[in-house]
Amino acid sequence: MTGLDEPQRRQRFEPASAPFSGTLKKVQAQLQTSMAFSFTDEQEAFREVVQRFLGDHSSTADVRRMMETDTGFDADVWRQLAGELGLTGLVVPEEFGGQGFGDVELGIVMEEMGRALLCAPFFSSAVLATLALLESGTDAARQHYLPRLASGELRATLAVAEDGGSWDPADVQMIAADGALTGQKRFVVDGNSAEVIFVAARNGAGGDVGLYAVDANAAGLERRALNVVDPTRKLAELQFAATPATLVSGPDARDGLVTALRRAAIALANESAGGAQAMLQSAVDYTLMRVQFGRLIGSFQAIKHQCAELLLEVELAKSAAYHAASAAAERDDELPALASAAKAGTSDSFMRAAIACIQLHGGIGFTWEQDTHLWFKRAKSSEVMLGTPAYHRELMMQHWA
Amino acid sequence: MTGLDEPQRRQRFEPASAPFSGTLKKVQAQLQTSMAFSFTDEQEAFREVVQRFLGDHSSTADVRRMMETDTGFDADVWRQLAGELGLTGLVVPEEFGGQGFGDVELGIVMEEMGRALLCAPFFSSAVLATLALLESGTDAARQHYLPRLASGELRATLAVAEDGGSWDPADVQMIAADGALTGQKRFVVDGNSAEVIFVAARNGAGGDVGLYAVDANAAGLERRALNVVDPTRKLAELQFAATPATLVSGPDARDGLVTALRRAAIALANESAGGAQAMLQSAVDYTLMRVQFGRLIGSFQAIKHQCAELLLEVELAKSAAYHAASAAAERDDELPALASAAKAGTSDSFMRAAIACIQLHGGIGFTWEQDTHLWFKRAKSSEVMLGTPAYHRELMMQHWA
Amino acid sequence: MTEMSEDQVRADVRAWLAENWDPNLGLIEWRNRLADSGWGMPAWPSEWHGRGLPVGMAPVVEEEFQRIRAVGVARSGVRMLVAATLLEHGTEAHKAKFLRRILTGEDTWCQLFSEPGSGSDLAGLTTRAEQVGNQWVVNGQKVWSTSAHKADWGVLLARTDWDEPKHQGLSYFVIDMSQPGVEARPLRQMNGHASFNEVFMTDAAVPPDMLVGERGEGWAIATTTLMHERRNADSLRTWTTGVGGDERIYQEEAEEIATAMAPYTWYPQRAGRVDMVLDRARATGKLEDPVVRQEIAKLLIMSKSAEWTARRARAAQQLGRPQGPEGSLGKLASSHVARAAAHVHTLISGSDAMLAGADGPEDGIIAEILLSVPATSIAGGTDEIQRNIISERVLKMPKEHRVDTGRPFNEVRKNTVG
Amino acid sequence: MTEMSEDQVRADVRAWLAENWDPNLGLIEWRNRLADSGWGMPAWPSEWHGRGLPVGMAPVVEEEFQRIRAVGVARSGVRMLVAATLLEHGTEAHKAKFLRRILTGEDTWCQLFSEPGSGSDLAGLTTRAEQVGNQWVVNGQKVWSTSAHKADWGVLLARTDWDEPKHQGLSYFVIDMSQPGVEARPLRQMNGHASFNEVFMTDAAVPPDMLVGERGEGWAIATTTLMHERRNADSLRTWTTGVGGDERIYQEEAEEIATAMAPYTWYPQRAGRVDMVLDRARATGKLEDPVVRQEIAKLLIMSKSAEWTARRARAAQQLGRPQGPEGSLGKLASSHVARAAAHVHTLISGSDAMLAGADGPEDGIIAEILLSVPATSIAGGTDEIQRNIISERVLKMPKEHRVDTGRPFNEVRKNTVG
Repeated sequence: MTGLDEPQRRQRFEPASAPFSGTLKKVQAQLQTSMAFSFTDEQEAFREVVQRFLGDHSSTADVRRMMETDTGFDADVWRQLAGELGLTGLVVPEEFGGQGFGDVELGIVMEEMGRALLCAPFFSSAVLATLALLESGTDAARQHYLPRLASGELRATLAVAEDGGSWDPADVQMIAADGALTGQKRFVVDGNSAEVIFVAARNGAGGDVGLYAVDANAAGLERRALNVVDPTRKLAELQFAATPATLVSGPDARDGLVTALRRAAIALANESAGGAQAMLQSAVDYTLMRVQFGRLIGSFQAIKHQCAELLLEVELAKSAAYHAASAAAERDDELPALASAAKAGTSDSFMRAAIACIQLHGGIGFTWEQDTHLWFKRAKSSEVMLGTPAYHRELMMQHWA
Repeated sequence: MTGLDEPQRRQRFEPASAPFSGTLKKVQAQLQTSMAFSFTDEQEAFREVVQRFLGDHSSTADVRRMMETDTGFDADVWRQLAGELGLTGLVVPEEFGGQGFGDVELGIVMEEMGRALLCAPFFSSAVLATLALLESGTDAARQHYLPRLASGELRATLAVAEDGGSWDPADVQMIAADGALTGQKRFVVDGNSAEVIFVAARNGAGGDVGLYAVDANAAGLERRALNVVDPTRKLAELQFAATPATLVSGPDARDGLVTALRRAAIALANESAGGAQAMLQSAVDYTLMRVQFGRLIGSFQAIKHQCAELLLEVELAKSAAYHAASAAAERDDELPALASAAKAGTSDSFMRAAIACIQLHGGIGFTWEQDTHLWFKRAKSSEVMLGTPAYHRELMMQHWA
Repeated sequence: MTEMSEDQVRADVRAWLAENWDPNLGLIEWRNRLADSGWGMPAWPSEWHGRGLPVGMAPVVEEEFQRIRAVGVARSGVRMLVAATLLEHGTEAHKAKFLRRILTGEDTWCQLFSEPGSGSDLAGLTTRAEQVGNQWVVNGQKVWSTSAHKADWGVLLARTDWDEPKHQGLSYFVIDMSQPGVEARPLRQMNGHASFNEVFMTDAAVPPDMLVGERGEGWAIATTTLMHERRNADSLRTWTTGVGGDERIYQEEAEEIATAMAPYTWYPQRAGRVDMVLDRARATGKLEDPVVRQEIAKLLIMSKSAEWTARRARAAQQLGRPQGPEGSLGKLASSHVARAAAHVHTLISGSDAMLAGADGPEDGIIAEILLSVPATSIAGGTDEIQRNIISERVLKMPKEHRVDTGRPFNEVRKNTVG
Repeated sequence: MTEMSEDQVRADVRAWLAENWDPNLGLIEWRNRLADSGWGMPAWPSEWHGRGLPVGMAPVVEEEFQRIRAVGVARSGVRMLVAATLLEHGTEAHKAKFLRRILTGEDTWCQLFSEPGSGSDLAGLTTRAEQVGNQWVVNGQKVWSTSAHKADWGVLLARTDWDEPKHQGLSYFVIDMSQPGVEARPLRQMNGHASFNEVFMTDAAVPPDMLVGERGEGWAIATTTLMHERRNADSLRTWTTGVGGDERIYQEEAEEIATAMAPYTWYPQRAGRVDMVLDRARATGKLEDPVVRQEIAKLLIMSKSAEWTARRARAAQQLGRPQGPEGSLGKLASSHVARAAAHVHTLISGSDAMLAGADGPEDGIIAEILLSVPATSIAGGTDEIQRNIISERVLKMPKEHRVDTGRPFNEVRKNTVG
């Protein structure tokens, strides 16, 4: 798998035809020089490996089994995913025992996981926690945690949002004092099963935001599973009462956390693109086997046209997700805008695709037994996770306008 | 035509099923007690009279002929419309020589004019100028102008918007000093052909907004026809240079003008509902005579479904327009919210119906020769005239939320 | 039957009630009195528990019941539709056997029409009823039957003749739900509720006298039922306004209502709960957000316009005017409103839109909205079917080319399901 | 013809240009030299004004031309499509008569395919060509012909056999546009431009040797032309980048370009001018409005995503990978983008959206956007046709039931127009 992200293998492109003015010119200049618009053969091969693994281990029967459990994942599958495929260490540099790949490969994995709706702490541990450490952790903290995160031996998560449900580190209220945290975090992905929680907290009131590590067994930590719309992604509320915590970042972790969350948003955008693709495929497949009035329903023009629009929707979502991943891999200046564009675009598309997929299934699509609702619920939760589409559109405008 | 607006003839209704909270409860209570949801037999008969007149005098050939002229109307048709039908005095009280009808009848006339796209200074003179005088004029001014406005002998208009294009009297900058006006008005409907212009201006800098009458031949008034997207509705820019003007309102005309503009917005909403209806009818008629691939295009399911959605769009627009007109006739407390709801809803619907009508006509729909673009252009101009849909939605929220 | 004046009717019912009404009676005992006297269903024929009064007199009788808070006959579920069908198409034996216990509430009924494969194409159903010996033997699967697991009897539409065109090969039966060949399983929906059942019939037996109407008339008879269903769509609201009270009969009625209403608790959420939007926006502070305000305004304009459109339709109907297009549009409008409402609720709730139950906003109501709204554009006819109906019946556009009618059902491609 | 190396080609063209290029020549004189030498169309056969070089060598030649700013052959309008068709299907006489004057720019051509009735169904055309005596006599009406009023020649698709199925009864002709039986009238569009013509043919004469290919092969030949049209859709950009200069040839070229481009000035506006949105919002102060910002953001995300999708398609093509679905979507995406852009421009312009020309924002460009955008979802295949194509070719959904093919055209319901 070496060389997966070798930039020289990527396709380069001629200038676009439509002229863009103002700042967009700069965006475009970037596109011309550094963005990839196709996956390399190695990346495609990698995708197939991931696909095959998920085909074997994340059928909807598996998803349904896992979503009914408290921890929401299968330890065996997790071990294989970490050990055999090395996915848990995908973006961890080789010096810390990882694979040293970039955001494009992470996007591929997330897209496939979104398609298969894998139930596992991948997003919490291998994305959120890992990226937070990579982007804001001290060398010592990285040395301490990354090897075990990369091997999958340790499952961690990141706790940023509080009561208001904002993932902007600037909105963090929780205060760290005397090596201990007090307060509440909400919407913590896999917060009930993670073994270490990285917590964004302020060094005293009005102080800078730092990143703190808290052991799941620490004194004064109470964890409670939240009742969630999407049972395939577990969320928890964490209460800290003078809970011992270790600072694992420099004194001001805000920029690092913001970057980590942007990269996580791109990963989530790729997951949503995969989910949207699954919804399209399911809808089209169904219309090509379902007979009504003596005809395949896929032969009704109104259904055909809905599917055509859905395909457009999904392909635009994929483009936004891929492009943002490529920008992140290149550490492109436009990363902030492209991350928000991808997050907003893909979550709208995933939601619309899920709605359309239920609709095209008719009554059966509204049942528990049929699988569409599993993706519908993921779409609903991904729509607002890490910020709503409207929030990200506004962020995008702050960078582009 | 007596009794057209007799409230006791109207249909009363049982409470709605869905409970509404907060202020909406109040809206609903109003609905239950005073709103009409059907036209009386007399109103329907009146509509037929108007329809017949417009059928005779406002074919699209007539519209095309008139839109190429400078004044944009046919003096003969205007005389008949005023004299035989008495439409110019429709909402003028009988004491001033008018018909003394209300906003519901005005809505009927405007709806039919929107359907037929009549080119005439009806909206400028019989709606904007007349309502401004009715709502803010002094008794003397009414005595002076209304009889001639009602008879159609005098054509007037209302000038509120300036460079910024706002119809909110609060935004008026023009200053009246020593019985003379100086400054500029824009977007004045029929401003180039009106014989009297009623102008909103401030009594000195920071002073209250009053309504001033200016004779079209007054010294220091320069009128210039604006180049417009919609040639069926003429707009002008007026330059005032110490132009003699007479105050025709009390010292503070703002509330009256706001009410007049709300009632005008409702009239415009009814015009848009009529335009939208014309677009629907034209689209459906075309699909039922146009053959492609050996079939009527109206037999293609995707076309049928577009038309069904269009019908829904148009019926919702009509309901909003009718309801607002009824509220205005009853001087309902919710008039401000309902006027804005109707303006926003109908102008969006008219625009969408016009877009769909062009689309369903295919290439021919984009030609000058085919008539759809005439309504398309009216839809575009009505969309922003008296405030954009977004502006009116915000206004509506200020009243309802 | 001679014409009676409103005053006469009022006097009669008042006198009878004064004599008979007793809130300390048992519910069934009281309803047997209603069935005996005919005052429970005054417009039904006098030989079948009614008084043969004109339909217009029913409100007068109802008013008198309400005045003294007297309880009426049982009305929950599909019983009234079944009763209307049996009154019209049933034999005397059917009426004798079923009507009284429908009114008293002793028997509960379910409707076995839809199938997993039928969807929008009900007439394409494939449940099979065959004459074997002296019985009908039924095999097949039904779905979307409310409360079938509690029902005593079902009305069943099954295919008896496969060589007839699809609409002509169906027959209408009454089936005993308590037999071993009938199994009702709750069908869970994506919102977690299980308001409906799947019903599996394996060699289920129907005696020959439980055929309603003639063999092959099933579609025509079922259409009667469906028309009643449409006409009575609002009746849910009417009969659930139990007045309540401490006396025995009110206690028993409250229990009956609670049981009957259980499958419907999420129905208001399905429509999007536009009524909650402003309060929610206020409570979350999102009412200050100009972007949210725009979306709320769009929703309210659409929702109010849809409501006004429905009222225009009703007003025209009440004035006896020809039905305008506005009448056919409500169903489609409600889909748009529900979907827009779900969008707005998500916008308002932000991250909280991920939470359900006690952790979710409004004690889980918001989550229930988000997970129920997709049913609005499907249940009772999908949006696609509504658009067909509107374009063909209102706009008079050409009908879809049919390949499934006018030839033996055996030769038609059968409905399949995923 | 032996294989030549890139270096050899480069050396040859360079030597030839050094010898022949002279910016003070007249445009036609120079192009005649190009036609004689074959360097104007290096990939064309050497017997017809080319050099028989592989297509891949053309860019090398072009580079050398650009290096010294040498002018190329005429490329405006449909001439290159006509030339390709004649090279493939024309007789030697056709090639001798037309090809050189196509390259020099002396002859201008137009395409007479579409008809008022044809719309999305080109093969349903009804212009009639009949053999009368020793001639073809043509009657009918064509439309959407760019620059037909200035054209010397037209390529014409007409029906010669009415008893054949619709696609088999068409023939392909070259018609002399200067004859009295042909009248071209400008067709005005709703945006005020008249980029196209209607062409009326009344007993117009076509000599028998102006039939291209065989009688009845018209559809197949026209399809070649249409494929070239699609492939060359971007060529407009290429050939209009006139370098300019004071010398005679540059002056003449500039004039030629101005004439050829005149019908297309509104084309950028038709696509919605997304590029203007941010500057317009900034200039009007609307960039501060959160509601406008959201709409701009939605537009930019859609528009950029569409652009990235097109690039993904091109990248896959360049890598020789199988074409993914993203290739077929550009046309439909551009409709959505254009419509959204018109909406955003209106939102930004407010009342000014009512004004056009010198009174309108951006000197009338905004008004032109608003009045041109409706063409995007129609021209070159309506959105409806695109959705058919995408669903059938990409998603492999069943084809629409056809009633117009496979039987004599005489028996098919003819296209009508409003």
